[in-house]
Parts: sequence; structure tokens; C-alpha cells
Amino acid sequence: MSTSQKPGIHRGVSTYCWYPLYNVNMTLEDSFEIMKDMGAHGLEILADGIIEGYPYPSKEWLNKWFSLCDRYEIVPVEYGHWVESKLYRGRELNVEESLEQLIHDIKLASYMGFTCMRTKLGVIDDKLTPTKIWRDFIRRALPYAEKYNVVMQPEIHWPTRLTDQMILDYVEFIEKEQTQYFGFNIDFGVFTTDATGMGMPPGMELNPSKPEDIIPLLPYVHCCHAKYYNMDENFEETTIPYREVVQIMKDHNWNGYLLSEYEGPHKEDYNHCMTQVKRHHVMLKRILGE
Amino acid sequence: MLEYEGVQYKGFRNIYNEEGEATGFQVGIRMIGYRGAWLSEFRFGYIEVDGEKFLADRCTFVVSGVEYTYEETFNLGRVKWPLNEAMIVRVQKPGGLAQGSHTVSALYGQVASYVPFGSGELDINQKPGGHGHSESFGYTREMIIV
Amino acid sequence: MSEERKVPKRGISTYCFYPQLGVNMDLEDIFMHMQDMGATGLEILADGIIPGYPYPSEEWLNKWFGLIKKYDIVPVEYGHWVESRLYPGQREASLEESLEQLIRDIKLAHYLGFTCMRTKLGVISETLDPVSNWREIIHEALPYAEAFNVVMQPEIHAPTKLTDRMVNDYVEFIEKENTKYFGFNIDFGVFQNKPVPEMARFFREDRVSKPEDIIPLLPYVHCCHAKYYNMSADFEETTIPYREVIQIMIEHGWDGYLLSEYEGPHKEDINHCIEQVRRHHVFMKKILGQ
Amino acid sequence: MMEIEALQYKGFRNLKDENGDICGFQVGIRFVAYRGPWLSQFRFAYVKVDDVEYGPDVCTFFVNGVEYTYAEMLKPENWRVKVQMQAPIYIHVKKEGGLAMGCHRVSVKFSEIASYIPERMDDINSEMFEMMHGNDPAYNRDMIIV
Repeated sequence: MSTSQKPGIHRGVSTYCWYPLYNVNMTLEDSFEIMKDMGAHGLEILADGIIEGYPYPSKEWLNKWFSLCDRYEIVPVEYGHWVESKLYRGRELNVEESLEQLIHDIKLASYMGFTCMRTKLGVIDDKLTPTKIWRDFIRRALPYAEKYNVVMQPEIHWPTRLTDQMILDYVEFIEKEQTQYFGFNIDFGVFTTDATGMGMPPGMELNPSKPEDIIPLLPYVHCCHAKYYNMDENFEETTIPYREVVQIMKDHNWNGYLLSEYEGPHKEDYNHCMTQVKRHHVMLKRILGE
Repeated sequence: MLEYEGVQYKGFRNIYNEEGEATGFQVGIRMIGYRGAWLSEFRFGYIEVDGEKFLADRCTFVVSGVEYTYEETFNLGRVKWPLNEAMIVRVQKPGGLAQGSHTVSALYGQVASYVPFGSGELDINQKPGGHGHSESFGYTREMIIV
Repeated sequence: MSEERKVPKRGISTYCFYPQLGVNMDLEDIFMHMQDMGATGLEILADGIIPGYPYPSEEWLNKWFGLIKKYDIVPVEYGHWVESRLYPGQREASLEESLEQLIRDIKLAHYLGFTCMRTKLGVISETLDPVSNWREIIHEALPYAEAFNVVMQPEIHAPTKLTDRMVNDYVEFIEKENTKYFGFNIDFGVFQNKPVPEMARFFREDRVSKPEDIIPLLPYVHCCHAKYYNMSADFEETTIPYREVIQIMIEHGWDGYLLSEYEGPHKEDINHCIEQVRRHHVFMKKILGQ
Repeated sequence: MMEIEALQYKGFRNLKDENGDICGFQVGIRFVAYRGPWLSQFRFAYVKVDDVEYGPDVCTFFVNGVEYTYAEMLKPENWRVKVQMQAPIYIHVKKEGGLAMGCHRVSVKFSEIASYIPERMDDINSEMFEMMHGNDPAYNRDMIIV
């Protein structure tokens, strides 16, 4: 568990929930206001889209960032970023180039107050297997992660399943390196039976992970994407067994933030997104007994 | 502010040389996504107006005030097309576009290392589009040259 | 050098986008549309456009002058109000209260680069007759208008007719004061002779002015609201006899600004508003021979 | 940014006093107009939640960060304070225990004095407001308290 977070399971939101609306009819401060409305203080940003001037934000923007976080009592939790293996045509990024991107993001994430990073690695196949050299540059980045106190976390996202080989490779790496600064963000979409929110097309039925599959991985999980595809009028998520998963996390004394991440339809509709995220947090409050 | 659609109405006009002759037109495009693109990951298919396709060889691309040819973007792995900015595509077309309404489309995108399929090269026979996200639209718009 | 043909110039009022401003549009967006259309004459409604009105910050003023230069904007008309019912129970503001508002706006309009003002006076009747002390108010303000070189202009707006007594009173006042710093903005809505689809109930057949009614008033008119309610797909304004009015203006050598002002339906639909203003300027370019 | 409606979703939440007890709720409003009134020209009738009306006696108003009672706003000297268009007015409504978690039907009735419009229109309780905004989605919204 990364050091600065208080024990227990807490609610938060990812800026991903409104991504098509930013700079159209929404700003970062608007999402902070909505978070305050809901008493959801944990924040995930996608650094590249949210930080003006990324990767070199101005001093002025950073000052505004700190004052907004203070004013709206925001807890920076997860800094989403990418290691761009396909940056150049015709070849994959080498270890040095990957490291340069990664170290820059570790420093910026730490400076902005984040304790976790959602480290998206380049992939080489349909099962989202990461680029072959991932161990080389992650290992060399670990001292920086430790120095700047941020945990690098690839995201475990459907169609990947919690029991896939890739997960075992990650766990093996963590145990071998004896590190607390590499883990993973489990996206609750791995448990979904319907990743469209409107019913999977015939022949495309999903084979989701079971709630108990999360148990062996919990020690390595520092925050989760509380994915939701469809919140109904009774404040229930209709595609994911939320109560079972959260109960298991409580029973195993997991500490960290559940960061709401909407991937259902109509993301261009402000009022729809607003209603969906609020319904999600009414459900989370009820499940967490707040 | 950006308009929601991929193709922007703001900025759609003819462009003129010093002698005041129309040498082409410009149109803004935005990335309906959650991250900007490194220029080396920007992929361009075409700008299409009333059925006529203009490919990269007849276009230049203005980002944060700086104009690039498509080839110039290939090696720029540290220059960012910011998410909150419309890229202005300047298209060479002697005489520019006639006054009145035009059907304007665009095909463009960015490479995403974290998704499995290919190098992101765009097939110019593809229909207009940007990122393939379900909630992105507005890659074809009826727009007026005044 | 051949005598430059004097022809009215094109511009737009920020009124065309008022429900969008601060929601999904800002002032710079409007400037870009203006540049796109070659319509660089600008009307602002001061209270709504100027943050901190009536005391804009230095920072906003710098930004204003920067944007004017960047988009080659010509500040033409500064819309403002001389409120007469300022607080509960007040039926007509005092001369001092009126002058405090008016003189402050004259100075700010001048400082921002405007040459005309759309001076909206309080009314005391159903037929929009101005407050009874309007002559003292304007008389006292004239020296300031002259010193700061801005023309105060009430707007002649439907259902007022060009031949109404109120307009005649204004002309009488101008002649008596022998001043160039008081005149009026004629809103083309006074010529509307066909109802607006979807808004037919507002049309008053009995209050239509004829195009030639403008002739005796032209010497006192410094800019006009080029009102449009409905632009058809073939770029025609379907409710106002534009060609006749503009033909008369050209014949009398009037070359002030025609500021587009949309008052048709669906003002909350940004794409509708953009398309209507672009159609309006294709139409105006045609009849102005540009 | 503000939402295009007069009644804002952002800001809709319960309010806590110093010792953390819920003492009421907050609602944001904006003038869907080209100008705001001087403070003394602001007119307010009620915030209605699930058919319960909350009048000016249980409301205070945050304008440009400053809190006013309704009576304070209408004081003659407040004609020199302008309601700015760039931010909503936040209404704090006193109500012990605030609003229950869940969805509420919220309506608001407010307007401004405009001297350039006949005086007959000044009365907020005239049927004009009902006619124009009775079921206008900009003034009546279903909003959730989390």
C-alpha cells in the first residue's frame, strides 16, 4: 500500500469519465466541483490530455493545479500515462528511449502529488501482451519510483483475465525484484458480462474473471478502475458483480481508491454522463456503508 | 473552446497569398480522445471536399502556430499536438473553394501503442473518421465558405 | 484614383451567440468566425462580455487588445444600458444615477476602441417611450461623448416604427443640440414584413416600416443591427426586404457597419447559429456586390 | 464552464456546518442572457425540490464569492454591484438534514428587472414566468444528491 493514503476503501473519479467534453464545455475545475458534490476526493488524471503543455507544464498551470486541488480537497491518486513503444514508424522504442519517457512521468507524477501511476505499456498481440523489453526498462525505473514514491501499475483490462499468463509474469517479476513500486490497477471491466452497456452482440459473449480471482493479486493492487457501463434507475450497475468484488476486498483488508471510469454509451451527452457518475457513487456509498 | 465534432467549423476559410489570390483553403480538426498525439504518431489520410480528396502531398499541418509537412512530422517524437488545440490543415487548391456550402470530411488519427493493430497507416479508401471511439463523430460536416 | 464606391461594411454582434458564451464558446471563438467571414466589425454587449464589468482587470484588457489585433477586429458598437429602475420601488432613476452609469460606459467604450454605443434607455410605457428625463441625461453626457469621441445611439427596434413620434423627438433633439454625438441604431427588424416560421405569434403586421422611411434618418445613423430571423438554404433572409433597404443606403452613400444580430429560433443550438450567421454573410456579400 | 441550463447541476449538494452536521443544500443558477442585473435588480421567488418551495427567507446567495441575504441584495446602494455572467450564483438553502441521497425534481424561479422592458414585467409572480419557463428543461431538472 503506498504510504500516504489513509486505510480503508475510498471513492474517487477518473477524468476519463468526461474525456470528449473537456475543452468543449468542461474544464478540469468543473470535474473537481462534481467530485466535491459527491464527496469523492480520489482523482485519476490522464496526464497527456489534462496537463496543459504536457510533458512540460508551465509554472502558472502547476500553481493553478495545486490551488484547485487544495480548494476542492482533491487527493491525487493515479497519474495515467503511456510508454509509447510505437513512437516511430518501422521500429519499437528501445530501453533507453522508454526509460526517458517513464522517468520524466515518474518525476512529474510525484511533483503533482500522485502516489500511483497507471503505466500503459505498448502491446505486441491481441491478448495485450506487453512489449518484450518491459522487464528491462521497468527494472531500471524502479529506483526512480522508489525515490519519488510512486507505484507503477499496468492496467489489467478486459479482454485480459485475472488468471492469464501475463498476470503471472507480472507477479513473478514483482516477487523476484522484491519491490513495492510495481503492481497493477485492476479494472472492474474484467468482471463484466457486457462491455457495451447495451448488451453484447450475439457470438461475442464475454468470459469474465470471477470475483474471487482477485484475491491472490490484492497485495499488488494500489488502486482500481471502478469501471461502470450502465447504471440503472435503482443505482445498480447492471453488468458487474460489484457487491461480491468489494466484499472480498473488504474481507482482505484492502486499502485504496476505487476510481469511477465510465465506458458506456452517449459519452458526448453531458447530462447522461452526469447522471451515470452520480448513480455510480450512490451505489458505491451504499456498498461501502458510508 | 473546441467544437465537439472532429472537423471544426471555426477556421474554415480560403487562404490567400500576398497578391490576394486564393491559393487554397484551411480546415481545423481536433482529436476526440483523451490524449494529444506526438507528431510522429499523427496519421493523416485525407481532407475531402465535395468528393475531391486532398492527400498529404497537397497539405501542410499547423500545430501551435508552427507549420509542418506530413514528412516533417515522422521524426518529431517530442513535439505534441495538444489535445485542447485544433490542428489547422492548410490545403493547396488554386482559386480556393467557391462561396457557398461544401461537404467537408476528414480521415486522420494517431498511433496507440497500447492497442494491438498495426502501425496506424490509414487507407485513403477508408471512410472519414478519427479515432474509432464510439462517441466520436462529426468527421463529415456541411460548412459554408463566405 | 477612381472614387471608392461607398458601401456598408459587414460585422456581427456577440448577441448572435449569447446562450453559448461561457458554456461552449468564448469571445476568441467569435473573433475567429468573424475572420473566417471577413466580417470584422464588432458589437459587444458590455455587461455580459466584460468579466468584472464595469471594472475590467488589467489582465483582461491586455487580452482584449491582443485579440483585437490578432483577428483584425474593428470595435464598432458597445452595447450598454442606462438603468432607470435600479432598486425596488424606483420608477425613474435620478439624473445623477443615470449619468454615473452613462459617463462610466462612455469612457470604457472609448478605451476599448469603440466609436458607437448602443445606449438602451429605461422605458415608461408599453410602447417603449424613454424615461421622461432622457433629454437632460443625454444633454449632460454630450460633452463627454465628444471628449471621448463616441456616438450614443438608442436602438430603434420593432414594434417601434421609423415614423413614430419617439423617433421624431430624437431627431428634433439632435437638431436642437446640433450634435454629432447622439443618433440611433436602426434595427432591420423594423422592416420585417413576413412572420418568422415557428415564431409567427410575435409578428405585428400593423408595425412594419417601409424601406424608404429610413431616408430622412440616415444622417443620424452610425451603425445598424442587421437583424435576421431565418436564413434559407439558398442564402436568403425570408422575412425582411434587405435588398430595398441596402439599395437605398448605397444610393445615399451610407457606409457604416451592418452588424448581424440573430433573433430566430433554436438559439441554444450552436451549429444552427453558426450556419445561420454564415448564410447571412453570404447573402450580405451578394447584395453588397462583394 | 457553465451548463447551458439556467439551473446548474454542478454544485448541487448538501452543506455542512462547522461541526459537520448537514444544515442545508446548495443550488447553482445562471442567467441564460446577454447580461446580468445589478444586484438590486435581482428577483427571486423560490427553489422548489420535490414540490416543496424554499423561499428567500431560508436562502442566502453567493454572488462573485460574497454571501448576501435577499434583503441585502435589494438594498439601494447595491445597484453598483453587478451579477457577473462568467460564473453561476450559488444559493444556500437552510434545511436541517439537507436532502436525502437519491434523485430529486428541482425547479427554480428567479429573474431580473430590465428597465428597457415595460414595468408590467417586473412582477416575478406574474404569469409570464410560468408561461415561459413552466416546464422549460433549463429551469426544471432531475438531479441526484450523492
